[in-house]
Amino acid sequence: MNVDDDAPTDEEGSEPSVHRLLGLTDEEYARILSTLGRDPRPAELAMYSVMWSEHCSYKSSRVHLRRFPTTAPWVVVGPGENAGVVDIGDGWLAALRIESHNHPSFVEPYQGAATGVGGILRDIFTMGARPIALWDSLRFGPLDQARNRYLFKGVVAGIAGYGNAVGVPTVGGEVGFAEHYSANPLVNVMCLGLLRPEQLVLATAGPEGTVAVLLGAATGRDGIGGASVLASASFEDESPSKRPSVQVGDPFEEKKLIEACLELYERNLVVGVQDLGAAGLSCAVSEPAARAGMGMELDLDRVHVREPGMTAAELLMSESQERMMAFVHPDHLDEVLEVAERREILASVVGKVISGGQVLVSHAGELVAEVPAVSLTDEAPLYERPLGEPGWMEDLWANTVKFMAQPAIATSLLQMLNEPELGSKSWVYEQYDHMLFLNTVVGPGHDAALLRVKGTSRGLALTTDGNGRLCYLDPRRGAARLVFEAALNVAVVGAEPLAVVDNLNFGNPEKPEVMWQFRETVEGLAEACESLGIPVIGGNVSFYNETDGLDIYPTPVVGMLGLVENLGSPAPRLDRAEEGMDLWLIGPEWSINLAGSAFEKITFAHVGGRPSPADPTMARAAIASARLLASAGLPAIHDVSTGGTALAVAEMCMASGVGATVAYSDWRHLFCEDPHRFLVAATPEQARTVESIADDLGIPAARIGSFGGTEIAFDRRGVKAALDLEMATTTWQNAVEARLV
Amino acid sequence: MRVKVEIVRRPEIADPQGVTVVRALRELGFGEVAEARFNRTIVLDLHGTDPVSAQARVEEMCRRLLANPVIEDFEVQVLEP
Amino acid sequence: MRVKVEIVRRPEIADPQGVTVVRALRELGFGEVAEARFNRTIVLDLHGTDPVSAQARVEEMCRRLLANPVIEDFEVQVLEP
Amino acid sequence: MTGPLTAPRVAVVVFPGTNCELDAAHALELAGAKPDIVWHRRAELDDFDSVVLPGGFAHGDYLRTGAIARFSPVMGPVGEMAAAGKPVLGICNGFQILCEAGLLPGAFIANSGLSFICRFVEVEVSSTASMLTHAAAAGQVLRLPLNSYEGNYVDPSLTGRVVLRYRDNPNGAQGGAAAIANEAGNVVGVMPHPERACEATLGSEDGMILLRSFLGAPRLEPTRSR
Ligand SMILES: Nc1ncnc2c1ncn2[C@@H]1O[C@H](COP(=O)(O)OP(=O)(O)O)[C@@H](O)[C@H]1O
Ligand SMILES: [Mg+2]
Repeated sequence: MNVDDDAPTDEEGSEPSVHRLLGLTDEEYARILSTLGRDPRPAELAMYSVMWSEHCSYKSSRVHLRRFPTTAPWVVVGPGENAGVVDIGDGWLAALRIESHNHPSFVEPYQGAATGVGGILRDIFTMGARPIALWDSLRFGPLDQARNRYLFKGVVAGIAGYGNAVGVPTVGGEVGFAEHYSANPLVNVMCLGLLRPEQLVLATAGPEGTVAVLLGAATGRDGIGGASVLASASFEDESPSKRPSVQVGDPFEEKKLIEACLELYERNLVVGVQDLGAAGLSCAVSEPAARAGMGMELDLDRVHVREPGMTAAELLMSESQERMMAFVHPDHLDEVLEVAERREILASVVGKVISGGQVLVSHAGELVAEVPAVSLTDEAPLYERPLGEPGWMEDLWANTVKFMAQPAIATSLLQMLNEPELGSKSWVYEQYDHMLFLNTVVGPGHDAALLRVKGTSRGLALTTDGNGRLCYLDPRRGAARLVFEAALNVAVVGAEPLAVVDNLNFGNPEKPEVMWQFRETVEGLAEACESLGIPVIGGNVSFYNETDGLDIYPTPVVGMLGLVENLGSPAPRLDRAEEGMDLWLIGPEWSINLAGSAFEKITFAHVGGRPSPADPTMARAAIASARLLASAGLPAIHDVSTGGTALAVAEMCMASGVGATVAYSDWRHLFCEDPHRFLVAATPEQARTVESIADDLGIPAARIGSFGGTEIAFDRRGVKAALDLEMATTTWQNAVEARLV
Repeated sequence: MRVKVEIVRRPEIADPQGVTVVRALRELGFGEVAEARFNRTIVLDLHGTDPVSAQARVEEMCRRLLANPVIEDFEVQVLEP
Repeated sequence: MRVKVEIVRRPEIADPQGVTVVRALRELGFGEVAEARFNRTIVLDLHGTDPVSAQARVEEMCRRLLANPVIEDFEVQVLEP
Repeated sequence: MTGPLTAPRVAVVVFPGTNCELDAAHALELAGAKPDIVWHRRAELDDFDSVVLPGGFAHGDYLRTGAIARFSPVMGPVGEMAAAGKPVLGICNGFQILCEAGLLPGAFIANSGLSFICRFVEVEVSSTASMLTHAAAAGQVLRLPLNSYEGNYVDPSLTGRVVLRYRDNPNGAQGGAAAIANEAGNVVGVMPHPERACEATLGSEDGMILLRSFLGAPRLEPTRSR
């Protein structure tokens, strides 16, 4: 949607229909009128429309996000900046952030995902950190539909194409499939960076006289009417005016930009930095100015452009990728320009910081915008949208499966291994460079990735967890369980959970049921984080994930960073179980609740009932015991999650190439996904260690079987259900890949 | 029947590859290069068909698989019988 | 001056993309497709030059940078003044 | 950087878009060398005993992988070192650059499966007559990470000496070639990443055999490369 600079003049004011086309409501437009005391000029309206979009202003979510715990002694920067930063000791800080690029990836999967990677990287190196790892969390519709296969392949290729070329390893991820994501895939990407404390840079404009230098790619008509505006509209709207001009990622430019920016920080040549993402230049001048309590002059004629004839509004809204705004003391300007030239990137001095708090934009020699910086940012609208529990929750909870007889366990397990949701994701992660930088001690294919921090004895663990089905059945319980699961996932590679970032993917916030799901989710996440003493240091909200009125499952994704202080003995890995080892189950007493389980979904096509709540006391005990067992040198530890104990055992067996026999009393125990449980492979000599650690922490530990043979077998009082390991492995290995050819 | 398909990225869509190649050509002394855009061509050999239906079929292939309508346009040209 | 360069992989060199597309097209019901070869075209815009020297200069660009003689041939076509 | 006084001085060249330079330097140092990271605009490498072109995406791999990088000023001295019989190693993208520069025969096209491949592969030492492999045993099997989209080697001239061969050709490379040497054996290109396999915690130490070989290689007779 191009805003025509010539159409409404100052005197006549803008046509109300223009503001609606730009996604502003009549109330919001009235608010602009009263802020300015006059009709907005077109360029001003463009700036308000992008800055006040849901995507940039968080206007529907902000009141709820305040609920999160955000402080801890190790938090250096909490939510609000481009990324959260925590102190990991030995003179290092870690920066972490997660972002969604759902809508652009639906429009063009390769470029949508690629530019999502580019965007999250900029959030990290804007803070002064070198990005060292990426992680992706993806959701698609079922692979039996050609369109979903196209989206899935395109997104994975886009992440690979950008991440590999820019030179940041993608060390893991998760992929889920459900009908609800058919017309609305989710593409969430997390990035981790490392920095020295003195390199920390904030997105502030600095004092009066600081110059604004635009670095990187030339500005074109990319994404105008794209991410920020489009993110507030639904996919079904195919009117040409809303069709975005797809942004194309350029990982080569980004790589040069990373190296240039890191050199600027190292040499202390910048006061502050802001990346250009959604809302482009509008955001890059107003946010840093507002943070600094200053104003800004911006001369659009000095912006280096890709196409001639762009209007002021287009220049202000453009979402061209691979651009950064550096705020530089005039004395350092020459050095900054020299770095840019040597690194082979373009640089233009486009503005300077002024006192008084106004953003003044000129174009073609004329003043085209004059607005208070804070009116675009801190004073953006804030909504307390109506919310209400959906009428169908009670019905959903009552809708449970009545099992008449015990199902065939081996057949059910094989059926589960054959589902893309549970099958091997090696087709995905073998397309990602996951080894660059020589830090990846535990890579994709495990519960969490574990990266060493070279020059120290430390390690960082990374994971995400999301489960839309569970959160649909009970958003609060589901969300809390995700936090505990993510914490347990970093614990099984020996790490102490340190910080959370969250990506909240939801439907239309104007529907009270969706807002209720959202509020419940935030409550669940907050309660769980509080009970573990883990701060939320950043996140992202993606609303309007609906198509034709159908909302996606409420899908919070929890990203967790964990710290290992002493990377001593080899970290536990799924593939280190061996013939003769015992199989232990650590966790609360068996449960038979199958609500929301993969078993019910896959074998009965059923989604209903109410999932069990988390138990914070058990959660803490499970997390602490997993971590202690990992540092005690237990070879293989694996949490029980989607698919239950049966699947978790099978995963250890397939990875290690050895069978196992597991004793059980009630078949439902094998498929139940209740939280805070994990499996351990231990030599008979390690039995004492397992028992005493579990004992000390007050968590039950039971030896439920042993490894050996060529079958995955489940034994109930001598009656055995067995699945051939090789058949299981082949099935699991092909579950995704074979559906794509 | 030989058919040539030219797939052209729409002009408003950025072409980073082109930008990089312009820079490289200029450094090699080809200062006259103002712009470069990368496209793809696909040469298809088809069994037993006539020019008219070949044209239609290949256009259909473009719409269904060969071109990405979000960012590309295409042109089909029947080369020889 | 607009000049079009077509870079053609020599026939004896494999074209994995072509092979894959033939398979995909056949699966979509385009059974008539016997072969597909992918080439690249580069459209260059040159400042102030004439057709004859443009042709020569772009051929020179191809020899030096745009084509790899080990596996590729090229064809230069001056499109418009 | 530390190392014994006699540690060979290795130039590790960085082009815009290169990304494995720190990894290569790290591993070379573990192997006993004194690596220095060198920007591609540098026009002499007089201080160095050998040179490594590390992996990555020089110039974004735009146009063709390695195509633009071969014109960098540093490629002058790299060519001189190659002609003088000094060890020259290209890893992954570095290998592609050596081919484009004509210091090794052949070229690269997309993997036969049209996917990027990042995983450990097994290669067999098929010739020890190269700087990279002279310290290994013929027939020895090494586990190294592969990490490339255009790893599919083609050589119409059939002149390259295959010194490492994939056991289970993952990308369609002609003759299963994973590493190629010139006639004199001092210029070597290797598609998998030996520098990623130099520590047990990272899954393999087999790369160390190759890097040590590269560093300890005696000076060979000057090459007659094309
Ligand atoms: N999109 C992806 N990118 C990279 N790795 C992935 C991706 N999806 C899954 N993986 C890897 O495959 C493994 C199995 O995935 P998943 O079943 O989701 O694990 P979990 O049950 O621990 O959540 C993960 O450990 C992860 O590292
Ligand atoms: Mg897990």
